[in-house]
Amino acid sequence: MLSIKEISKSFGGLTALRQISFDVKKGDIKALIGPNGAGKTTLLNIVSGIYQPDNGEVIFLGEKIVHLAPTKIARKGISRTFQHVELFGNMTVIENIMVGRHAKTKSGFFSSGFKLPFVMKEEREIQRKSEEILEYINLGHRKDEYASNLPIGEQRILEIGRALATEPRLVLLDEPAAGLNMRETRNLGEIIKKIREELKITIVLVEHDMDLVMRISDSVTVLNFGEVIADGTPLEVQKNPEVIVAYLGDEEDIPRGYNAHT
Amino acid sequence: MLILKNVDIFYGKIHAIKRVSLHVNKGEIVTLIGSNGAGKTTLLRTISGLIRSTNGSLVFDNLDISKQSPDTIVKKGISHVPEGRLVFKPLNVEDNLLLGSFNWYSFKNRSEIKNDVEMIYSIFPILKKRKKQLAGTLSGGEQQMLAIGRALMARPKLLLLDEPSMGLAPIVIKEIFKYIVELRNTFGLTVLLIEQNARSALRIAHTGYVLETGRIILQGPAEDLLLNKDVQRAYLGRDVDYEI
Amino acid sequence: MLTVFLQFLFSGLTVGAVYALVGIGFNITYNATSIINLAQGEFVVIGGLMMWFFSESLKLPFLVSVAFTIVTAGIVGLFMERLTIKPLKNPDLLLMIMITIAVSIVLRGLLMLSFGKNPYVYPSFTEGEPVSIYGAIIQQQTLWVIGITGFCIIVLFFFFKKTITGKAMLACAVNPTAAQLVGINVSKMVMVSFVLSAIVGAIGGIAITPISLMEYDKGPMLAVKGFCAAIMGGLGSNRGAVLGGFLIGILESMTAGYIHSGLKDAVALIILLLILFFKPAGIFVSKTMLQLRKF
Amino acid sequence: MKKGDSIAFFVLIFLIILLPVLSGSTYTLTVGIFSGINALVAIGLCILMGYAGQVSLGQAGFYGIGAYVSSVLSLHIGLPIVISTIFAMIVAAIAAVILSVPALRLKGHYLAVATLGFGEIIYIILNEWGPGGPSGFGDIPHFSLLGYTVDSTTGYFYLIWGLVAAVMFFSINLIHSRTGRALRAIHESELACNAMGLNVVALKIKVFILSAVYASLAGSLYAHYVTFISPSSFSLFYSILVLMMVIVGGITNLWGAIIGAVVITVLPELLRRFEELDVLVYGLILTLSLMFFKKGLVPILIEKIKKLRGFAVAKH
Repeated sequence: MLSIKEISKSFGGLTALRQISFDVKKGDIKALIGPNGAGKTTLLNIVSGIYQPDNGEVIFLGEKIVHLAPTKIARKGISRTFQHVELFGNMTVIENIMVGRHAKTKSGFFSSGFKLPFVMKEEREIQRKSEEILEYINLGHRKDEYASNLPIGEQRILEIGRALATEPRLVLLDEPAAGLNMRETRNLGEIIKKIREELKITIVLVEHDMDLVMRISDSVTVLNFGEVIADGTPLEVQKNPEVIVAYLGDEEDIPRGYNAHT
Repeated sequence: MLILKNVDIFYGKIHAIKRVSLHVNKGEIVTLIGSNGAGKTTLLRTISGLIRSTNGSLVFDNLDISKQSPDTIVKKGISHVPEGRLVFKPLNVEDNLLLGSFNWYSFKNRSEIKNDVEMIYSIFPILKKRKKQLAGTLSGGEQQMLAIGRALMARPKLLLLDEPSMGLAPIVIKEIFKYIVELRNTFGLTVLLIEQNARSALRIAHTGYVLETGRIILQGPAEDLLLNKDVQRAYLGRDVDYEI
Repeated sequence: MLTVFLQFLFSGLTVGAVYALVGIGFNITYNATSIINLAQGEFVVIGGLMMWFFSESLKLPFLVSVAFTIVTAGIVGLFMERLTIKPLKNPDLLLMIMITIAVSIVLRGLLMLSFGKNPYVYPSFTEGEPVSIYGAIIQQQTLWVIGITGFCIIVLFFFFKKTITGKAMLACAVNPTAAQLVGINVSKMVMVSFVLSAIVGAIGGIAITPISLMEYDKGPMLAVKGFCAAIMGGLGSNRGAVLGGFLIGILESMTAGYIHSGLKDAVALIILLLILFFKPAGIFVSKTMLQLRKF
Repeated sequence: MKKGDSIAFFVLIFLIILLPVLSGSTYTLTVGIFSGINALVAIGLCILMGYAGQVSLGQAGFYGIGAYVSSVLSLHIGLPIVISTIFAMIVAAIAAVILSVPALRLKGHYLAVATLGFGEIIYIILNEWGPGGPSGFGDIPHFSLLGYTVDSTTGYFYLIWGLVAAVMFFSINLIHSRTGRALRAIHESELACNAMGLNVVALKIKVFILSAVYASLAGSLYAHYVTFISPSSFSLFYSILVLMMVIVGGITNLWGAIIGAVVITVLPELLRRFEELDVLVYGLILTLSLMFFKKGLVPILIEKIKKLRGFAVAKH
């Protein structure tokens, strides 16, 4: 479904990505992990068209997409969420989803201004569809609240809902569990799994919460200093010594600091 | 060292913090856990003077700080590492650290300040490598270290840490927690820590408080909380059962 | 040929110096608050008119008049900040800018009431023959203007780059919350920035009045030019404001001299637009820097 | 249209019909006419700034294009005024496209200065090459439509406010539509809009054109009403005045543009009695109203009404 082929990118002399290649299979949940600054978000930004790579190709459904603008890529069926939630905070929850329907609807500047009948029909359709999506992600009860007033856990889910509204084939999730507690993370994991299983949407996930990654992903790619150091099933990756050294840390959990030292 | 008694905080009409009492003893690591929106950050911001409490008393080193401005509170010895780090992005790393010493900065102190900066560099060697880089171009973990370093430059007695592990890789989280313990052990620093990562927080802490919808619902030695069934179910997740 | 060119150049440098000072004034408040203080032009007018008042009307000695004028301007800046900027908590930036416009109208009203609509002038700082370079005449006051501007630039450069207070001011605009948490009294810093920018503007006014006269409603024009200078160089960069100010001044005087005086503003504006279209953050501000700041 | 908007709309129509009947004074109607003209420009700027989040300090430029193009075409070429007005709108739209393609990449203060530069350049062009130069020109024909010439104050009042109502109708529908939602979304996060497949650039250019066309229409009406124009009416001062109208009225609500336009137009008239002090008082009123009605008059009014209603409901 998605092939990353020898992507390189540097920022002012600093190499962020070096010859990255991997594939994402249709219907998979692919996790992308690695230390902060390893280039995960940069890679997402390249796939979604925000950055242009220095070299390499991104192939989505058999088509080269690296030269396309973010808007075009979104319209081809790749939607995404952001590390720092990028909701429309001063708009209501339902309106956020409705904006997601924009690319799938048509009525223009002038027909809207004159309120032509087909505009009204389309508007009702947008409304109905958006309510459906809200119910699907269990946020129906928040419909008319301002997005910025939701707790962070629901904001993250709303952002996923907004991405779904564009009817994507592939969704990129950038650290969806950041700032969530155990319960919220569980809930998020359930929703991501549901989306994959029921809507058959492929998912690429950048995440630091290893519990989540190990529980829901089908395959994991590990980046370190802009290079792929491991690629495989969650279990394989977890045992990979290089991954442990670079990213997971040794078996030993957080030291029992206070107790250990007194 | 820090004593909160029956503190009430209103956000407009919302009663965000309800009669919260809390003790932080000298040399302790105290952690405050609870779900998002429970009021943890609000409480921390009140201690550092960014938000005013409506009722109750906040006493630090036998001194009422409830009416003090944030800059005075820093002078009294409380440093706050805010959620989201909030480093000064367009300034370089070294300037960020220097600004940390703002409350005692003067020309005649400059050699001491230089020493402190070097000390921060020795704790976080990566910052030394990046010292001329703009803070906004650092990675998340580096920004967190810079934020802690900047707070330490104020020479605090009490360090308030708001979600230091957020968005960091597992190995970096472990490192940050190790640093926190180290700071407490080598400098005798007192720490009040808010964490989403409740398990790690309770492991390094001496005392823990659980905050839900603005109220303290549980408190006690961190070890006891780790074993508490309710805490395990609500904040620690499944793994805790076989781990302990 | 050369003589005429030099003559235009010198007159461009003179006006440009004042634009540069106004531009720096903008940067000072911008760097501490992210606010664009559009009353900046009025500070220049206050400088010129108060200097006339102290030195010509009250016949005070030169240096005393300068000191009094600077103090007056500083007080105006102080009052402006304490009365209109400080009372607003969590303000919207656009609203703040509109408030500075409203304040500038108030200041103009006050200036008109106290000084009327006539232009004012007082003698140059030093008497003496104009200097001649390749036949081009430079008034001594021109040298004063350029010298004083240069001096202000150096002092401010040192202040912002080398002193902790300067850096703290910048920190206030970047992130007021974080600034408070490291122990900076943000409110005080904002106040200082307004006072400082008022003083810088007033110094420009004191210096330029013997050459170009001063009247109550010159403020908006100066503010627009100074703002353009600051934007041209990149908002927040004092080097940029200086370069932008001199560039606009020189372009104006060259256009007026060689082409047509009615077009002098147009040429400067077109250059400004071209710079913005090709380098959206101004000459001296990098794209990264622009992203790291919110405005 | 939402309920509140419908009510406000009926009140507007009602006032428009009633005002000339109640107060026949030419002076009142004249002030009313200028308020209406300013309201047209302000509505455009309000959509541009309050909804799409793009600052403009160049509206006077489009206003000037409307006035000059329409006047010159009708006076010197003899085009029917409706045609010359539409032609002026097209010229303004083209100017908006030329300016917006490079300028809309800019943000905040930088965008403000770029649009300011545009406005000033138009002003200089009018000064240098406009008929009559800085002193302007007169004898501009009155507005006429299908052989009927509008030359009475009452006629102009109805014409201009009729157009304000029409423009308002169009604009309110627009902002409550899919497009309006997209504009507000752009204001909040362009990054997210791109990821949703919104064509951000095209939307921004369109809304910029819309505001230019409104301003141009206002400019044409102004020229044909006063029949004499000079560049001084189209300087930066006017752009700032319109900005002030939008902010005072409340940038987040289109009705604020109309209220702001009326307030800012009427205020100097009321202050005439202060003679020398008028500038000072004007400045003071502006400062205080900006400080104490931060959100703008209309949003604050809405809040008050909601509170009163809540109170009434609670009593039942």
